[in-house]
Amino acid sequence: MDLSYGSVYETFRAEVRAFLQEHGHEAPTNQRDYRSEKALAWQEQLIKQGYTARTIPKKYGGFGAEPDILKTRIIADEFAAAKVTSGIGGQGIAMLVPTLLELGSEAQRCEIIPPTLRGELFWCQGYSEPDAGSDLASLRTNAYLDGDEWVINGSKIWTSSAHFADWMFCLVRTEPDAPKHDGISFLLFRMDTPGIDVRPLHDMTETRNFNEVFFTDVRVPAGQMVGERGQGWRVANTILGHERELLGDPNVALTRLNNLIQLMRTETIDGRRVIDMPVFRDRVMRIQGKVMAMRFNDLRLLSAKINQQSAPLARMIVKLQGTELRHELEKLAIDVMGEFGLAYGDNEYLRGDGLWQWNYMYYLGLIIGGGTSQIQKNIISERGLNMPKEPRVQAKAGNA
Amino acid sequence: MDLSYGSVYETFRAEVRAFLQEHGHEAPTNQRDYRSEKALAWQEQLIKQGYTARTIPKKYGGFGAEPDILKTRIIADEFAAAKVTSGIGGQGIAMLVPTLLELGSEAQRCEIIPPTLRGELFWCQGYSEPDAGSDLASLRTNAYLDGDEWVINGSKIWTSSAHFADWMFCLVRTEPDAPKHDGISFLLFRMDTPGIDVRPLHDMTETRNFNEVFFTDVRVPAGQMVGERGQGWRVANTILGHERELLGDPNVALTRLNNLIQLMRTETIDGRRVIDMPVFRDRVMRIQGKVMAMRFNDLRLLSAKINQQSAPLARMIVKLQGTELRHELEKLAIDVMGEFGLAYGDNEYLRGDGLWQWNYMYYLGLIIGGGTSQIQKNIISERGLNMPKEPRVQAKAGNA
Amino acid sequence: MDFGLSEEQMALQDSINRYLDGQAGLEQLRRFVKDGDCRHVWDGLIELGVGSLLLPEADGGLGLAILDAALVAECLGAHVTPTPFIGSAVIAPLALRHVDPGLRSKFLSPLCDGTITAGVALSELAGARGQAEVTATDSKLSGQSLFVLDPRADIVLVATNTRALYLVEAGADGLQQLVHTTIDRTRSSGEIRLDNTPAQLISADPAVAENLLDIARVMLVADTLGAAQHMLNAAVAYAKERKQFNRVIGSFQAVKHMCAEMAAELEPCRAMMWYAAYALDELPHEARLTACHAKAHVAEAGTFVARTATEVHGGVGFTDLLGLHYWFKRIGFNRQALGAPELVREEAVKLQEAMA
Amino acid sequence: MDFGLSEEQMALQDSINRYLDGQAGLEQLRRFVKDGDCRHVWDGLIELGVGSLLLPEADGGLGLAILDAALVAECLGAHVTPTPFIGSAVIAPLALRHVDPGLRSKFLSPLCDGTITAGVALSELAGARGQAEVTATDSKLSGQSLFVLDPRADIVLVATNTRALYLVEAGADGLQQLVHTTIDRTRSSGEIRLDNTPAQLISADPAVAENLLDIARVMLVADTLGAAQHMLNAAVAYAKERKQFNRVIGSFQAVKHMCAEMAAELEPCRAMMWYAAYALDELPHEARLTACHAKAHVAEAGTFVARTATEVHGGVGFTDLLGLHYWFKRIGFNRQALGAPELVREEAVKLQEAMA
Repeated sequence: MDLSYGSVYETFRAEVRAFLQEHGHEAPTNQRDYRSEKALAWQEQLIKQGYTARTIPKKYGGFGAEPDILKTRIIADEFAAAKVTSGIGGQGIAMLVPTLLELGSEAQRCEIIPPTLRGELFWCQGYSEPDAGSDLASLRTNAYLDGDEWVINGSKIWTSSAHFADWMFCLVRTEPDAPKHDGISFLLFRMDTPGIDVRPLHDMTETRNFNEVFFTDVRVPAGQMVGERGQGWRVANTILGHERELLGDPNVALTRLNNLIQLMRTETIDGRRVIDMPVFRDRVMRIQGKVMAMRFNDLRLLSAKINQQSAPLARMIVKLQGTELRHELEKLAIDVMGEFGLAYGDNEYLRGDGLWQWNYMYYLGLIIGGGTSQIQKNIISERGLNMPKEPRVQAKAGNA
Repeated sequence: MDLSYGSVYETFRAEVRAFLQEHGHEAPTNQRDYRSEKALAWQEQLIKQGYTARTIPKKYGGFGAEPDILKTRIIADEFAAAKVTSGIGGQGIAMLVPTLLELGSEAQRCEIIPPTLRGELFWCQGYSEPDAGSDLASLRTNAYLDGDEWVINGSKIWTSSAHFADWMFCLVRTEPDAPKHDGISFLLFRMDTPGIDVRPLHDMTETRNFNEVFFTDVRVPAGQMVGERGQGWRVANTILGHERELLGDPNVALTRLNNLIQLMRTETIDGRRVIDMPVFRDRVMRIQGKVMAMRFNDLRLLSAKINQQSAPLARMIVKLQGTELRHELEKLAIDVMGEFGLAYGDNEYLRGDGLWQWNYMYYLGLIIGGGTSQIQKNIISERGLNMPKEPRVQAKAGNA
Repeated sequence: MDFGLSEEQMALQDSINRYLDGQAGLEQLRRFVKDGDCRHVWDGLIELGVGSLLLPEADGGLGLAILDAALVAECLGAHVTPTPFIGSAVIAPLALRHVDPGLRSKFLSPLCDGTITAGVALSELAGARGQAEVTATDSKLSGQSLFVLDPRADIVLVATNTRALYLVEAGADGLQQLVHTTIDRTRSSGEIRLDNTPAQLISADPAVAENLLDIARVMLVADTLGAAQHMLNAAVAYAKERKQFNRVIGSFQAVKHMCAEMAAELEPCRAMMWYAAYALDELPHEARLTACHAKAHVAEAGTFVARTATEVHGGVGFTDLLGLHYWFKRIGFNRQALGAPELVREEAVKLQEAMA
Repeated sequence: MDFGLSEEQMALQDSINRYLDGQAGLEQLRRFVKDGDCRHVWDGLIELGVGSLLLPEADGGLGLAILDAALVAECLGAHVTPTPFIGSAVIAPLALRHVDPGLRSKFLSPLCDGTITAGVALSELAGARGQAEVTATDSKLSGQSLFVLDPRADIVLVATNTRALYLVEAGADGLQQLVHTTIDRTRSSGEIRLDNTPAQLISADPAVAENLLDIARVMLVADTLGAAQHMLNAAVAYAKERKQFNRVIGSFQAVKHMCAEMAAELEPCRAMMWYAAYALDELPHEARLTACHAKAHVAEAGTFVARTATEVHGGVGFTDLLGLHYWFKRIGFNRQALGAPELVREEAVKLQEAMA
């Protein structure tokens, strides 16, 4: 056990810090600004420095470095500490690019990856459907081949950036007679293709987090399929697991915890600071303990990745524990604020931009989404603890 | 809504109190003393007064009063308040006698009920089996008819007073080829019948709470069956539901809560009373709120019984919530005592006779026993909320 | 001995529920929320007699008990109905019992017939946030009261730092009545600011204001009970319909157990609400403690139900599709308003000699 | 960067586990408990080098780290092994680093070779119960220390009311060493009473006693981790075998989710234990806070696992049949010993400027 990174890495960290000190002000201040001149210029500089798209080959517009988990972590940590955006995010760069690198054709890689990395093509993901839910593979949006075009009909839901994305990567059923996991294909298409209708999905946070997308005879060139017909489930799953881990980032939880402690120092009840009230103090200490445990668990996962060891249970529990922890943390903040914790929207007494309430609800959404807690527990018990699957109920058996 | 009992009942309450004041000292001091001269004399007096066996017909040795739920409650409340035992308990009087009144033959009633009420016959219950568990109806202890005798082989578990009971009422499988619920019969027999072997079942409390009972060719006269062959499951279920409610008695919880508050007033940490520590205080207030809710729920059930209204959900949740509440309450007491809460057996620092630790473990046993919390939740969802049953798995399907 | 609802009480709930089902369903609710105007539904409730529930029969009212008012509050919670009920139909009429007949009649009939509404500014009794405080000098009030229910009402009942109770009228000198946005769009809440504002003293006895605080809390308890029961019912109904993996999700043990746990938490809350409301009329020595515990306990149970019912609904629970979040947020509002669980549990400590 | 166990560390755990599997299985455990004599298993552990784990290599020891000792504690917890490990192999050898070589050598080799054992009387540092207090005057100790681990050991490390650390020897004037029965029959604990008892000062610096308290706590954390992991493993194994309603119970979603919840709570505790132990050697500025949080958090997770694993076992979990209660009680003991969760969380508050 050795938690020091070693001098090579400390040098690298110093370089990142120096860069941030010198250039940090050039970054867009809004973390979600992916479109402005400033954002595109910043992205270009980050790729040049190897601080984003670091391991993507040069020929596809990346930096072309060898994978180095610690350097990747150092970049993430330092950008987070400096509160500087680490470039254009979104599911295109996080999910589609790695998928194409592994399973795309050379033509797809060359055409799609470079403009995606540059931020010129922004992507949304079309997986979930209203009637599928946790049973994602039962999706029904279908496509049939008409000449050299796929014709898509159906709808998607929970499509987070559909209203400003240029393209979508999408799962559609192309082999209606195959078993459900084998009948799905992975298609790419422009969002301005005729027949696509994007409608906001109103949710409890009152902000536009998700959309519904409806397809009516949407025609897509046949060459825009990734992988073979019927292999879409496998293509999607190449990187789905990765997404789940992201939901439990303990560094974000730590930041929120520190904000919560600050909040407790300023909120008062009958003139007494909340931080001086033992009952609330005990609650926040419980959460601090949990955040610590998740941070150390994350450190263990990082180390396992570097040293190519496996820690499957430690990995599988991250989404379940991480989202629960955040929900609990944001909930405590609301209790700390009492009636001020109800403030929302344009309320002049809003604390912390209303993010406490927003996160409290949004994390309930995350507990549900990306594999509900119930599904997570199934996975942990079956894959992590090797417990038997539930007896299967046959389709249309109607025994329910 | 009217929580007063009315003058008739208040007169009755005054009579009970007067009796207790005058005669309370004649009661055995040990609540579990069912065998002494004193206990038998006390029982006789209680029947005479109508304070036990109140509604059992006179011809079977009872008091012969009309059912009056409020009077029954007043008796229970006043005896509890005076900390005087309300007579001989146990499963014979609580469960077998009502069963015989409903389903026994006249001969069985006349022979068995009077000495049972007098305390001369003490009973144990032979339902549970090691391999059956929550699936009680899958019991395997069997009996075959040999002439005019049933011959029993098998074993029972969780038999709480087998080591001092005179008789057992017992479920045995007599129709091996019938569906599992239809193959069971209800037999009565003496515990000194040859072939019965009673062994203590050691449990985590280190006290003798339960036994295992083994049967080897135990011969029982055929006339000692209650109900018909194969009807045993129905006979047993006549009163099983009743037992579950008993486990969540909110008056006992209230007594324990008050003891806990006293404990908090005397225990100190660094010279400070635990009751002055807000974190513990908040925990005990939470529990006080829960005890209140359960007391009021109990009042609702009492009222519903009197007024012949139904409150099925309020009844179904009692065992689940009541046992959880007790476990939580006793657990808080242990945390209040800290290391003193670990004391057990002959430890000179034992608080409250070690009952806190004992109850903490025993109530975990009760959460598990008498229908585990998992089974309770199945019942609440299926019978209380009309949710569908789980798809059944066929015997020996092996899909698990 | 009868600890249950009478036929009259059940009929009262039926009639309110029937009216709300027809006039305050989800579609109407969305309109109220959008327009910020719930006048119409309040008028209808007034026609049903809700305004004169607690008025003695001698004064032409229905002469009903706190419990009856709580039963109405339960219906309002079940329908997340936006109304000035707590102030106008409960707190103000009860407060006016303490004043002379002249003053009483000035406000009572317009309250009963819905001509005016009343707001409630008692939250500082439960613990003042920030600098909020109202002081009285010669029947003039100054300062600020936060978290006022229906701050724009025609009259507002205000508690001062000495726990005296006053009445101020809209339009009075130096009075500002501000509505602030909260998560719960079905409630009008905000603050009042006072600057030497003329006010009517209702009572200088702290017991009066405290009793009204207890009553308002029990109304919130009933509101949460109704809202949580709705969420549980909705979750059970959804679980029986929604299919996943070729089964209705209500046949999965995990979903069944979530519903069973909600029922197990919620069911005793019903008896607790009844008892707390009954005690306010009939068992004065128990009333304060019971109100505190009911406020805390039902808030915790409600929070659990709100979250779990949303989970049972899956993604749909998170969206606006079934409007489930209105109930979620109403329960969240009731939790914090007039004393969050930690605070009222600490009040419960102070009410008990055994805890000293 | 390497946050994981080395091959040597895994080998260390393997060898201890193999030994304990053979020499301290359930049957032997029942005998230890009955006879109150675990000498034999401690001798075996001494032979494996457990006594000299923390002794510098220069002194003929293994020169290992606190983490290595914690890994051994984890094995002992997994087997609920009754040993004087914490005092004899961890606290006493580390305490003796603070004294002069003469005194050190007098106790160190007999500790290493198992000739003598050491007890730990530090519990008053975590909060004194009742009248317990030890005072020092001219190197004589008087008073009482409660909840001593291995009170009948040959030497006992004692903290005083000024947080100074002393060593007393069995048989010293005025010393009484009493064992008291607790729920955990696999631990020897009790009290010492002192009356002008001659004692060796180890250090008057409170930091020394406090550091040893932290270390002892992390040993308890590791012990709980091992015990809880055993209970989880046992529950999963039982659920895969036990049949009810024609299915193994491990195929019921409720049982699966109970096991998943245990794993989800417990798994991060492993990393937390590693980090807390590592910090004691390498990250002194984080060590106290991490030890407090690990003590509290792992105790809570352990309590949850102990209860849930028992439930998964159904009635069998309540009985002595599989001896599961030994683990349940050990986890319960570790929760209260040297600072229950509420107390160490309050200590954690005091360690942080941000919380002031």
